[in-house]
Amino acid sequence: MFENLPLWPARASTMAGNVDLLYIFLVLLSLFTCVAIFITIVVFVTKYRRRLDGREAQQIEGSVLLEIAWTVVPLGIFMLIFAWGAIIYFQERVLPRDVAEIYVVGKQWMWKLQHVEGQREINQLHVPANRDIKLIMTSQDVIHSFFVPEFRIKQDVVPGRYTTLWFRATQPGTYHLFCSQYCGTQHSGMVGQIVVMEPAQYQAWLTTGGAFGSLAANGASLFAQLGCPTCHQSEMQGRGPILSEVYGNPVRLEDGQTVVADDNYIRESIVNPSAKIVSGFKPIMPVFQGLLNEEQLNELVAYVKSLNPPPAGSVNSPGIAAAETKPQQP
Amino acid sequence: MSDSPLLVEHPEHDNPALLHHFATPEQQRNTASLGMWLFLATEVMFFGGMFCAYLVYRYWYYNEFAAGSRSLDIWLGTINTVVLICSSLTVALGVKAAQLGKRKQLVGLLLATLVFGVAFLGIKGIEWYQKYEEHHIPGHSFDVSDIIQNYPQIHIDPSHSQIYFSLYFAMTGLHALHMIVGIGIFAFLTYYSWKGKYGPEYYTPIENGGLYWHFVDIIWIYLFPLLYLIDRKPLR
Amino acid sequence: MSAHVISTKLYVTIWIALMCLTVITAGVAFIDLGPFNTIVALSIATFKAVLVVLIFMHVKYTSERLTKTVVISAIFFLFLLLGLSMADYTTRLLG
Amino acid sequence: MATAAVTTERENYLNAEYGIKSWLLTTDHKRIALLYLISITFFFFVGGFFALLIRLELLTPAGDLVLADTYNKLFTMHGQVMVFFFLIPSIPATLGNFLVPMMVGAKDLAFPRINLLSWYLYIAGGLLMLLCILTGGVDTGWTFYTPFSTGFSNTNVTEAGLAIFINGFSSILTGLNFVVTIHRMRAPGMTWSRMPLFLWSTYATSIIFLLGTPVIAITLLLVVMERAFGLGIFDPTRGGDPVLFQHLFWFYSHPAVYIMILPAMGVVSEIIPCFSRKRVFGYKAVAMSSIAIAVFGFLVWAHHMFVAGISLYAALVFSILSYLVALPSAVKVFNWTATMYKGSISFSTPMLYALGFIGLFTIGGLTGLFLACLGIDVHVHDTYFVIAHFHYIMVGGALMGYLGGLHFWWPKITGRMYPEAWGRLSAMIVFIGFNLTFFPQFILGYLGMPRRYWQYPPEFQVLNVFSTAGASILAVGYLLPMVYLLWSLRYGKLAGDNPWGASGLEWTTQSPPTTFNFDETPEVTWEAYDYEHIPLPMEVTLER
Ligand code: HEA
Ligand code: HEA
Ligand code: HEC
Ligand code: CUA
Ligand SMILES: [Cu+2]
Repeated sequence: MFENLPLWPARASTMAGNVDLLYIFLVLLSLFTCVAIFITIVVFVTKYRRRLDGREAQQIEGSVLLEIAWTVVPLGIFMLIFAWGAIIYFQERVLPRDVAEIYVVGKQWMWKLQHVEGQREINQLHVPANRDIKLIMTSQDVIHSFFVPEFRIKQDVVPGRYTTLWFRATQPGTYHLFCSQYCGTQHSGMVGQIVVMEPAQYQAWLTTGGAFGSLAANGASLFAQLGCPTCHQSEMQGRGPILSEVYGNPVRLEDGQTVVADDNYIRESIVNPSAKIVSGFKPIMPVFQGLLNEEQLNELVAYVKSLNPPPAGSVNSPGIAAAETKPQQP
Repeated sequence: MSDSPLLVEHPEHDNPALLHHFATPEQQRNTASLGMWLFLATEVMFFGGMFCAYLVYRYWYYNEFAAGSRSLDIWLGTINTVVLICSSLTVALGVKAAQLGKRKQLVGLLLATLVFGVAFLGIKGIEWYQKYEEHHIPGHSFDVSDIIQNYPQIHIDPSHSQIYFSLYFAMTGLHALHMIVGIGIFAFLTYYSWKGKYGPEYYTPIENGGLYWHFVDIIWIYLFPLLYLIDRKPLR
Repeated sequence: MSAHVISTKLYVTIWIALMCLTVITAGVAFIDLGPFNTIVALSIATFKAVLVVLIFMHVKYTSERLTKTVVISAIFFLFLLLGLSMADYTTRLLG
Repeated sequence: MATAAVTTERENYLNAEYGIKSWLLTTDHKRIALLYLISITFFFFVGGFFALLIRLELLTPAGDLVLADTYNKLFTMHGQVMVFFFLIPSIPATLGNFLVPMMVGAKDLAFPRINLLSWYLYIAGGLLMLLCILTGGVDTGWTFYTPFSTGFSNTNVTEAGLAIFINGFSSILTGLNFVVTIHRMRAPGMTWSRMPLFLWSTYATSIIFLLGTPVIAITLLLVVMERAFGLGIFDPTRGGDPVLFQHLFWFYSHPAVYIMILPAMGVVSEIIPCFSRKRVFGYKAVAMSSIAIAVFGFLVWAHHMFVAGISLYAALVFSILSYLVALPSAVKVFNWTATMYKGSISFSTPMLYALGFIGLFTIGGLTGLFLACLGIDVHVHDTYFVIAHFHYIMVGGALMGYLGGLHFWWPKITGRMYPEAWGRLSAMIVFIGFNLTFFPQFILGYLGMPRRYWQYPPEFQVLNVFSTAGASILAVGYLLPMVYLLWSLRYGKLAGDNPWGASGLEWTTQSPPTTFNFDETPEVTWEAYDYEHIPLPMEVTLER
């Protein structure tokens, strides 16, 4: 019976081992603490059990030394736990340099996933093993949460902005995808699968999937369709800034601040252009909020990003890179 | 301050205002006053939640907040501040009159306070009505195209403007609700003062009512710059 | 702990001060001081509030340390709420 | 109820006056405590009823017992009823109301009529909550997260929000009454350093009542207004930030978890010395740690939001602060343990509950450290690991403390003893049932089972079956005291004034006490827990 009762889920990402190590440390530490306290209590209550021999309790005031000791020692241990946990959290939050991007849209009650190459999936995500994947996530309605227990990762998906998550799967296989933030009636039905494939297989899968055109290409036609080029032209003659060198670079704003144009910045510039005005321009760009659905928005963002591709050597598509990366032994 | 407030026992229970579970009028007065101060502390946190929301969105949507604050009537706002400060003075003098046992003066001052309080609400009502006419009340008919036209220099997002006005109405509304409660309390106090219930030995209700009134005044002292004065400087 | 009776003169002086400060704060708002507009407006408001608390609400004259403690803790916890919330909002763009 | 067969007894607060009016209009803190006791027990069983339905649904992986919407309402109302209408008022409003004036040596609370008003506010909020439940319920989760609660749920969110809003003012007024009473009504000689630790923890709890509750009140009011007028403050489609709601909600609701645990800690700090016949080890440290918990408790709220999209740096700050608030709890656990050293320990029912409290609270608290640890929380957030964590503290800790306290002061409250053997038996049943219910949930959580799931993958079933089995044992453990405590009202043996030989002013009065508690204001000349000088009654000596 007990072989069917594991204590932790499969370790299928580079993060899983780190988290489990800390977890096991904490379990052992807690076990030790509990046992120590419980044994002390059991010893006291049996040894000093009330007897009929009329032995009285011995009054003891307390001890400053002990108080200091059992404040400072746990404090030290706590700081160790904090630091260890913070290091892992940093690894989880700070993106590695060379990542492949996938767009995620949560809605009541399904996951919609858009690959840069154009494949779209619902409640299923195919990814290559041994490749850093970055998820750029948003929600169409309420807050959801993208949770893959086997990867030990989780991030809330918040409407109105992008949140990101990254992972590197190590083991081909099929894993749970849960929505872990309560989101209404079918919250428990908002589940899916993460299919981790060998890179070659993944390459093959990419070609079989129904091709809708790549995300950026769709974005390009949308860009034209919506009339963006009337202001954003490739030369400096439009009323809006040239978009070809925006992504990833610092942008000077009208109010003197400088921000780095990341995904959220591009998204915000389209949905709500007035939030940050580029220095030297007038706030004339129309508001596109409500006119675009999240998928279209993702396509536009992908297009704007594709205008300024990352420096040579790093590639942005899981497909290309996966074909080149040798499968590592996990 | 001695450590125990009950050190002296006063067996004689002839003071009608002294409740049975207190030993001395002194103790009873201090108890009521502490209770009032603690209540005001909870009120600070009650408004605090809104101040927190205000701070966040003012940080995010400064332009809309600035434009929104310009659209308020600074004259009415200033006059209302003046009115409230006057009412605080009459309250403070009222407490003094009660301490000294000057009944007529007390009633007069309380009445003056009531007049100021009602005046404040009246002016506030005029302001709200203006906002209603300008379609600045959040909801279906919300429309800030006039504000947008007035300030071509800054870009204004209507839905962010709506957040400003939502906070404006929520904060001034909650404040006005406190004023209404205050006016109710003061109507009571005026009636009983006129009946001669309060004097040098017993004026705790006047004192505590006064504390409440001053507190509501202080909230306004902050609401005024936060809502009206965000950005009044000449446009460039 | 008999109650302290404050002179009418002091009350009126404070009242005049509050009136002047109100006019000043409204006037200063029309002068362009850059970010100092906000700072000045809030400083004046705080100054006014302190006057009201100390004189009108008698905190200056009470022999109770407790009243002062209550006032200070209310302000302290308000700032905890504002400060720690803003700690999130002001650093979101950094990571 | 208890007024029936007591005509031959001494005059006391129960038989001083008769009739329903003498109860509903009473300003006697002891009678109000009883009013609370009855109403709170009612809400506990309502919440427990929902819990049983939740556990039954989760017996099988498929969602077969109730509909998905119904399940969502079940856990929402379970959480809201248990937290706001049972656990938060539980110890403060019953035992606190009964004991605070007696422990300080006063005739009543500082504001008796406001105390009655608190109860009416509680009832008003409670009735509104019941109305909300009976007319269809709420399905937002007890946390009311926006924008789901403001824009998407079409259940009775407004009613539930207002019910909790009203109930909040009941809490605020209770807290205010306690703080003022402790400052102003102490009997001569009752210095701060002589106060029983229960008073210290009640005082700390009241600080949170006063400074935290208003924030949840205004936040829920904003949610209600957002639903009614579309303010847009929490609505992302209009530029609002849903995460701001979470900040405001947890600013109260984290400190609120200490509202739930601090009073229980106070109860345990009374029981352990009494049944060890020793003064508390490190009185000062235990007293100060209560205050520290209350204050530090306000610094850690965003540890519920580590994956909600807050900034990395804010997460770091809130994580490290969460460890600071754990320290005073550790200090308490160690001091309670040390108190038993060289004591004279008896295993009466209250002591069993207190020992159970220490054990289960320690486990719950230690798993809190897992959650405060950023790297682990990302994985276990919103899984059954969290559910197990807080049930260990709230059910294993707070509820056990409450039951322990109820047994401990039962003779004082009613004048009669409960049947000891039954008491010990049900304490054991609760302990066993509890662990069977909630321990498997730690494993479930780490395995990745998300919370608020109506149906779940079949591999999680085995552990869920254990959990449901445990819950039924637990139900027996809670129904038993219900039965024998009621039984003891009539048939219990008469308790003396001080059946435990306990210290504290409340034990110097008669049982049940008279309306004004003390015939003349006592003068305190001894330290708290002066067990050296308190004789042990003969029966207790023999009973062990
Ligand atoms: C009474 C209620 C109560 C109490 C007292 C606590 C106490 C603590 N809680 Fe808990 N908590 C809840 C009720 C409570 N909690 C609830 C209801 C939720 C979920 C809400 C929801 O989402 O619905 C929650 C959720 C929750 C989270 C969020 C989890 C998530 O959603 O991802 C976190 C994260 O930090 C946390 C941490 C802590 C910590 C650090 C303590 C500390 O105070 C614990 C301190 C105690 C100890 C540490 C034990 C004793 C110490 C020793 C014996 C020392 C020796 C130890 C060593 C040397 C290692 N809690
Ligand atoms: C004080 C707080 C408190 C208490 C005491 C309890 C008590 C219990 N809780 Fe609760 N619980 C919460 C607070 C509490 N809970 C909160 C805040 C949540 C989160 C909600 C949310 O996600 O929004 C939660 C969620 C929660 C879940 C998770 C649901 C989900 O996420 O899907 C589960 C599942 O097992 C559970 C189980 C139990 C059980 C078995 C008990 C048992 O201890 C209960 C035992 C009591 C009884 C069994 C009563 C016995 C009574 C009878 C037998 C008579 C009944 C009949 C009539 C009324 C006529 N609780
Ligand atoms: C009416 C003219 C106009 C149209 C149409 C327009 N824009 Fe713009 N856009 C601007 C101006 C002016 C700015 C610079 C000021 C600002 O930041 O708002 C800008 C800024 C931007 C930026 C930020 C660029 C930077 O340098 O930081 C992005 C991204 C962008 N636009 C995308 C789009 C997209 C996508 C569309 C079509 C869906 C679009 N724009 C349509 C005028 C326009
Ligand atoms: Cu989506 Cu839960
Ligand atoms: Cu918490």
